[in-house]
Formats: sequence, structure tokens, C-alpha cells
Amino acid sequence: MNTHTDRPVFLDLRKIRWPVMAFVSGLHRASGVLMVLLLPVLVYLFELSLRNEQGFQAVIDLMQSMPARVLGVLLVWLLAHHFFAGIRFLLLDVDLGMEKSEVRKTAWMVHAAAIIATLLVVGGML
Amino acid sequence: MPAKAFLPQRHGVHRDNGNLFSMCILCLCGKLFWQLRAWLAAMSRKTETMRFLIYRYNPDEGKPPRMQEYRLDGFDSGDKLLDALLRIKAELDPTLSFRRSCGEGVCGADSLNINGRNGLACITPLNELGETVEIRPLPGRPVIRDLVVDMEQFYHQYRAVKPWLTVHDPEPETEYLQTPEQRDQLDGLYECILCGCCSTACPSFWWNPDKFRGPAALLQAWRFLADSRDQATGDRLAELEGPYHLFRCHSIMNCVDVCPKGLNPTQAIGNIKKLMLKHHV
Amino acid sequence: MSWRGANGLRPWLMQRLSAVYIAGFLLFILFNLAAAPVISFDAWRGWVASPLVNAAIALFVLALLIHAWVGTRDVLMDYVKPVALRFVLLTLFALIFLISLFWSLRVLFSVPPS
Amino acid sequence: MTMMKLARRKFDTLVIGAGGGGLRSAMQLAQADANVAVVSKVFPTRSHTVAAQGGMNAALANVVPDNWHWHMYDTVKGSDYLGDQDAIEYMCRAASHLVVELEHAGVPFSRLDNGKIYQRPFGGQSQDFGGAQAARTCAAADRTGHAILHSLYQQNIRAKTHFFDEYFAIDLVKDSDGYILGAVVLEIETGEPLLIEAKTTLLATGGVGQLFRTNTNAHINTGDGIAMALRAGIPVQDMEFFQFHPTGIAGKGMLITEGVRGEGGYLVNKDGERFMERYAPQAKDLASRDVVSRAIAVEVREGRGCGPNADYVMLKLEHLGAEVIKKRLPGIRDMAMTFIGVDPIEEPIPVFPTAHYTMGGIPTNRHGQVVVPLGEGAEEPIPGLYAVGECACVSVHGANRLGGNSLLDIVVFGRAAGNHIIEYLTENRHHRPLDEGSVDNALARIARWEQDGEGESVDVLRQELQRVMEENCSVFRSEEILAEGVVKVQALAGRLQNARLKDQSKVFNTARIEAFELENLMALGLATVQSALARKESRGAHSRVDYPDRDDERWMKHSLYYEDGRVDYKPVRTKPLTVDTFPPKARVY
Repeated sequence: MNTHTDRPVFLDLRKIRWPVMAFVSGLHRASGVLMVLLLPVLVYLFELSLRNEQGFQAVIDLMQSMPARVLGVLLVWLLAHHFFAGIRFLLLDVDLGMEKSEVRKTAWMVHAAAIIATLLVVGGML
Repeated sequence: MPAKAFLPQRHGVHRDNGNLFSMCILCLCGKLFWQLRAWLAAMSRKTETMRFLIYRYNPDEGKPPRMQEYRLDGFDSGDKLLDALLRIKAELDPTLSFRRSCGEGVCGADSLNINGRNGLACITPLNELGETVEIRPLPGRPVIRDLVVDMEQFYHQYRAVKPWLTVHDPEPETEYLQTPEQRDQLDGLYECILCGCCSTACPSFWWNPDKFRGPAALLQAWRFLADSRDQATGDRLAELEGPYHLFRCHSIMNCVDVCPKGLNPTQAIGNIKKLMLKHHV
Repeated sequence: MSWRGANGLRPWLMQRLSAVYIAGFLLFILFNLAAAPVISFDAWRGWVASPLVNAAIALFVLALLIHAWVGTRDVLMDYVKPVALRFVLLTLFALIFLISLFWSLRVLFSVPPS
Repeated sequence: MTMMKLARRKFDTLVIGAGGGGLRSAMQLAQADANVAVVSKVFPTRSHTVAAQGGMNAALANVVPDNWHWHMYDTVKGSDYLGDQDAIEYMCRAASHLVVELEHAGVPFSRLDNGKIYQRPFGGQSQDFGGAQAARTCAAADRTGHAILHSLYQQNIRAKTHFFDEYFAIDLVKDSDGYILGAVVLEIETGEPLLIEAKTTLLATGGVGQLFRTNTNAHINTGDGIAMALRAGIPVQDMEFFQFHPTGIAGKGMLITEGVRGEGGYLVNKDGERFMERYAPQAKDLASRDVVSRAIAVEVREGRGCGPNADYVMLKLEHLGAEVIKKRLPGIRDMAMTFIGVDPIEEPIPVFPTAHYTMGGIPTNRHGQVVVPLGEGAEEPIPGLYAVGECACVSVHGANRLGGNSLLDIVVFGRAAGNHIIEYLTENRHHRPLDEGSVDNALARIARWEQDGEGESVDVLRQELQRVMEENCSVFRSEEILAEGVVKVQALAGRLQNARLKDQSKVFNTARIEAFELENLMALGLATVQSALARKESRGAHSRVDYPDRDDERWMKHSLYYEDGRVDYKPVRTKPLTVDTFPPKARVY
């Protein structure tokens, strides 16, 4: 096959246009990876909250601290995005929204839904 | 005149994927940037002269790729990008190389990355491109020269799905019968022109072009699975098992977005997955 | 199911099935918390300890880790090309997920009914 | 460079061109375990067969009664009695079997309710020797060429045909005994020449539609094989007969298939009059192509054209309804919307006759063997050389090709040539040695474009040639216009000697390929105008205003044009294989 390993390849991601559905997919993946990395922390907090009264209070305090709140908003957004994008992928699996005309629309809807959900949750928390 | 700002960033086949997060941020910024560009382009559509920034590379020169600018005017309202490329080659620079054949969107020779998006030059109207047009070769494929890329891996993946009708029964003397409804199943599949726009717009194909069959080849795999005459369903499905050949598809749907024939490879891939599921359960 | 099939179709299917459960569970939690916010340790502990919730959480942990494993594997297969490095990373994540699984199950099942 | 230094490959058979004709032959050969190489200047599925729309004729009688003999009659009549009736009988007899074979190879033909292959009416088709309209054209919507080409390519990769994709054929290699022993080709990617030795060579390089400024053809249709044959001393046959398709998109040239009229579309002039009723009372819009093209040209010339410049007519199909258009004609709907922004479901399409098909070409017999007047006979085969498809002249199309017969032609004679080559290979088991000088011409051709310096531009010359051909060798011709055309093309050929390449780089140098192509175009432009000037009658597509009638007594003969400008003639083979001759009679539709 090709032996010309010296040939250039154009794959400059800044010059390639990303359609909105590629964004949904990319963000789905990125949010997934971030949440995976936070998984051990979650398990630890879960354990701590059930260990005893103090542990529970420590978790509550932590969650009400300022940095955690900021991080929490980001996390809620990531989770919401992952959630809605995931629903969209599941619907695609059963051929819903598979038409070219719908693909973009549903991708925008995922972005919008994630932001609205985040605002609602944050609003609920305040 | 080479514009420094547009120097391509990657030389050689090594790819630096960066970490996911920065990629995502990058993408978001990129998205905004493109939107802005589109608005600006729409606002400045008045001028007649068009500016073409074209990816140039000639291995004989021993220099890395660069972007070269050409300016042309006097286009008709119905002109396509291929008309512009042919004029640039005829009037300004005979050294510019690109492929072309039918000139009417049925042969798939002149697929390019046009303003960041894959498409066929011969059916892309100039008046939808804005005043400045950036033209690059298809992403992810080794560049032979200028806008000409090496598509061998793409063709290899096509051949790998055994894209031919396979029938084990003895052949009848007349045609195999097929109802119009059965034949309808092939619409949206057999029309593929192998231009490669889809596969080279697919991130999964960028990362695994050697193992992932890619949207074009998988569309053809489904074209034969969906054919009521074909009898190799088991073999075809078996060949697509495993983590790579089929299952690298993550329904990103860039392929659907760019297909110049309006085909839907993602749907075909979904159909293969469902058929596989049916076969296993 | 063949070994190759197990590597392609099964993870794909597991990811979908786990996703459906996770989505359902998250909605369940959300409505529960919205209806009756947990404010005390005892309430929290009691809620977790109730058999239905306990089993649901256990299943959730399992689904989550399956989902995370398939996703991580996909990501590593796409971006990490050196086979050795990919193997090390896959093993590492497998370990993390397994430890997380056993730890959370232990915590879950050790909560005494109040 | 000398022959010794040339890289070499050896095959049983070299097929030049990967359109339907080349691939059908290659498939036959590869399936018979011959060692086949297919050389193509583009990736095979970019060949122009891919653009064929309407379909392929075969008397399957799936829709209305039909038989091959009626098909034969229509083809002979359509050819204006210049077609060779043995070859026509062979083709029409083979047609049904070969359509079925293609269907078995995977071609997704459209279907009738009973599951059989869908057939549509096409121009020049009749039942019962000139009776009611027949429906003989097997179609895959309006993408039949695409469907056939892709299926043939697929069968070839299955049969492990050896493909040389993106190699440009420079010249044939010939020894002193007159055997053709392969060709010198140029690898476009590296710019390096390669000598492919073969016991048999088959030319399947397609037509020369690029001779004309507005044409329905791909940019690659530059008649390379025909010109190679001409340079190898073979005369080219019937080059004056060039088909203008009645319905190219006006001013653009993209083809709108005859299938549109087959499905019920019709032409109107600016008064909304369905004018074909005047020119062909019985067949109307489905008269043969030369008739319809002339009718449109007359309407426009007499001031009944549409549009601001009154320079085209309208093709109406809105009355067919959205469903039929989407189901049967999706490709031309796409094309009309893309290129003129017209949705044929709502509006008619502006059309005008457009250069479309080369009826002439390399003279062959019905086995695909290239035949020339050598010593005694008018048709002696050149050992080792075959030609099929549009580049060949069998001649089944004579002075005018019927729609739906070109896809049939490539498949029938592609297969026939394949079979004959298999036979030839069993008798000629060994490669003949090459003479030292046999590649000189090819190498000189390559060296000619390596000259440095300032000179004429290849692009300018090509554009001028296309304009001259369009102005001086179009639908209507006369002594004066053609004579002027000869002088002009000769002048351009002279200027071509002074052309130089600005780009001397090797890797994927398309400017160099275009220079070779222009040499081929120029030679065939001369062949076309000279042959047209010589023929003093009107027959089929060759319409002389100064000789408006067909003259069977003096002109029912094939022309043979030699590279040196000489025009010779040979008789038409009027004796079919088994049936009676169709004698010439007045041609009315």
C-alpha cells in the first residue's frame, strides 16, 4: 500500500467546520470522560455521607462551599448535556430524528435543553 | 502569496489529538468563529472579485504545504466552484492540480474541503461561498499534490466489505424477481459515488482509517445486506463484528451533513447494527 | 456470541441498556429529591437502606460502571494508538471501576435498616 | 530514455479505459483466469459511463410485446442505413441475455409490480417494424449508467482484475509485423512512464465529446484511444457522424435523459406549441435524436425559441406529477435544481441540442477486433488489437445512435471482445519480443512536452478548437462552413507545435496530461471536419444544408480517415447473420 510516509495530511481541526451535531457528540464524549474521572470522588462522598452524622454533615458542608457550588453548576451542565445528548443518541438508534433535516434541529435542542435544565437546577438550589 | 496565518499545522502522518477538553473548547471557539465569518461573508457579498485561498503542496519543491491566494472576477451567477478552479488553472496558474471528471456531480472525482466543509466542487455554487473561499484537500488523507489526496485506504475499506451481489442458489435464466417495494430498499444506498466526502469528514475514520470501514464502505455493506437478492447476510455480518469495523461509528452524523448525494450512511450503519442484533438474539 | 461479536455488538448493546436504566434512575432521584429534600443523616440513611432504593442504587452503580467502562474503552480505542499504553490505561480504568464497584456495593449493603 | 530503461509489466491482456466497455471485457477475461490489466486515467467509477441516465435497450417484452428483430429494425432505421447489419443483429439478439446477466451481477434495475425489470419507452422504438411505440429500455431510475458501471467494477474487484488507476496511455506499442503488443502508459501520480506488454490490447477509452464547447460529456472524454489508433496507422471510421442530444440543459450542456420524454415529457416552443407533432407526426417527441435535434434547431432558427434571446426550447414534465418524477427521474431533477435552479416538478427545463456521442471511431468487426483495409480485404484484423464502446465503430450506430443502445453496445461488444481475446490467447500463448524502436513514438511524445521556453497555451488552444468545432461542425453543415472549419483546425494544429508547458514538475502534473489530451483532440477534430467536408449528402446526424437528401447510391458507405488527411471509403455490411437485409427506405417517424 502507501509507502509515502512523508506526505502531509490536512487535519487541522481549527480549519475544519464542525456541524452542530459534531458538537453534541464531542461534548457528550468530553463530559463523559470528565465524569468518569470524578467517579472515585463520588463514591468516596457517598461512603462518607453514610458513614456517620459527621460524615454526612461534612458532605453537606462541602456541597455548600463556594468552589463546590461553582463546580456543581458546571457538573450539572455536563450531566444534563450528557443526559440529553444520550437521549438523542438512543432515539437515533430507533431511527427517530434520523432524517437530515431533523439532525441539526435535535442537536440544537440538546444544547438548549442542557442549558435550560442547568438553569432550572441552579434556580432550584438557590 | 503565502499567507502565514493559514499555514497548515500538521506535516507528516503523525497526528496530535490533544486532550479532549482543550479540543472541545477549541471546537466551541471554532464554531463561534465560523458563525461570525459566515455573517461577515454574507455582509460583504457585494464585491464582484472573489478571493480563493488554496492549499498548495508539491513534493518536488521539498517545501511544506502553504496557502496560495488567487483573485478572479467575472463570474456568472450560476457558476460553480469547479468553474473557478478551471479558470484559475487556465488563466492564472497551470501548476494547480486537482481531480475532475463529469463536472455534474455524478462521478465523485472533485471532492474537496471547501470553507472547512467537504463537498463536490462541480455542484457547489460560488455565490453561496462568500467573498473568500478557502479550499483544501479532503481531511485526513495523505496529500499527493495540491488538492489531490491518496484515497487508497478509502478504496481498501470499500473493497473490504465485499461490495458485490452474492447468490449461492443456481442462477435462473431470467432476472431474479424483486418487487418494487424490495427494490425501494436500495434507494438512498446504490447512488453512492465514492467521492469520499463522508468518510473524510468522519472523526472516527480520522482516528482509525485502517480499521474502521467508514461511512461510505458501510453504506455499501448495507446496500447488499438490504438487497432481497443477496444471500451472504451471515458472512457480511460476521465480517463487520468486532470493535472496529462497524462499531467505531458514534452517530456523529458528519457524513450525513456533507454527502453531496443526500444519502444517510448513519442510518445504514444503524440498520446493520439492528440486523446484527436480530441475528444474535 | 463469538469473541469478536462480544467485542463489538455486546458492549454497544450494554451501553444502550445501561444508559436507559441510568436515565430512568436519575429522573427517579431528581423527583424524589424535589418532592422530599434530604436534610438529615437519619432520613438519608433510612432512604438508602429501604430495600427498593437500596437495590435500585446497586443496579445504578452497576449500570454506571458498565456505561463508563464502554465509554472509556471507546475513547481509548479512538485516541490512544500505542498498544502498550492503551493496554495499561485500559487495565488502570478497569481496576478503578472494579474497586469503585465493590466499595460502593459494600457501603450500600452495610447500611443497616433503621 | 530508451526502451531498456523503461519499467515493464507483462499481462495477457491490457485493457485501456475502465468505463462499461473496458470493465465488461475485463470481467469476462478475469473470470476466465486471464491475467488482465486495466489502465484508466481516472479511478474506474469516474469513467463517463457513470453519467448515462436513461437505460439500456433489450427486447425483454416485460411491458409490451417485443422481440429482438423489431429492435434490430429500429436500430438499422435509426442508423439511417449506415449501420452494419451483421453487428446489429448480433447486438439485438444478445441484448436480453446480457441485461439478465447484468441483473445477476447486481445492477439495481427499477422493477415492475410483477418483480421483473422495468422498461420505459425511448426514442426510435417501435413494435412490429415501425408500428406502435415500444418500451424497450431497461432502467435503474435515471442512473442506469451509474448502476451498471459500479456493478461491473464490483465484479472486477471480485474477480481480482489488476487495476492501474490514474495511468494515462500515451501510445500503442507495435512491432514490424504489425502486431500490437501493449502500450506505453504514464503513471500520473509519479509522472513516470511504464511499458505494459500484453499479448492483446483492448481500447475502451470512450468518445471525444470534448471536441465541442458545449457538450454533455465528462472533461475526460478526449478520444485518447481513437487518436492512439490513428497514430498507429489505423484509419478512423465515420467520424463525421457526431450525435447532438436534443435535450442538454441550454447553455450549460448537462444531459437531460431521453427518458424524460419516454416517461411522457414533451418539447414546446415559445408559443407553447408541441412542435414535434409537425416534424414526426407518429413518434412525436420520441422520434430519433437527429430528427428531434434538427427540429429544435429549426424552431430556434425560425424565431420560435424561448427565453430573452429566443435560443432554446422548453422540456415540459410537470404534468407527470411529483411522484413519477421523484421515482423515475430523481437524478435529472437534482441536476436541474443544481445547475439552473429549476424544479421540474413545477417548471419546464430549458434545453438545446448538445454535443453528446461519437458514432464514429476505430473500425472493428463484431468480435471487437480492429479491422483495416490492409492488402486484399477492406476489413482485415490487426493482430492483438481490439476496441469496444464509444471509441470503436462496429458499426451498430451508423449515422445516428438510438437512445439506450450505447449501454447495450458496451456490454455486448465488451463481452464479445473478451471472448475473442480468450480464444486468441489460447492460440498465442507467448509474448512476442519487442523491437528496440517500438516505443520510440511514445517516448518522443513524452519528450516533446519536456521542451522549455515560452509558447502557446494548451488551454487557449483547446478553447479555440472547441469553439471552431461548435461553429463549423454543428447540427447543420455546409461546404463553405466546413471548408472554413478545416482551415481553422489546421491552423490550430500548426500552433499546437509551438505550445509549451509552464509546469514541468512530475508528480500529478495534470497540465501535462491535458497537453497529451489536446493532441488527441486536435487530431480527431481534423478527422471530424475533414470527413464531414468529404461527405456530400445528409444522413443521420450529418446534415448538410447544401445536400439535404440522403444519397444511397453514392454515399451508403463508411468513411475511413487516415492520419495524413486522406479519406477513403468501405462498403456497409448490409447482410445480417441469419435474417433478411433491411433495405434502405425513406426514414420517417
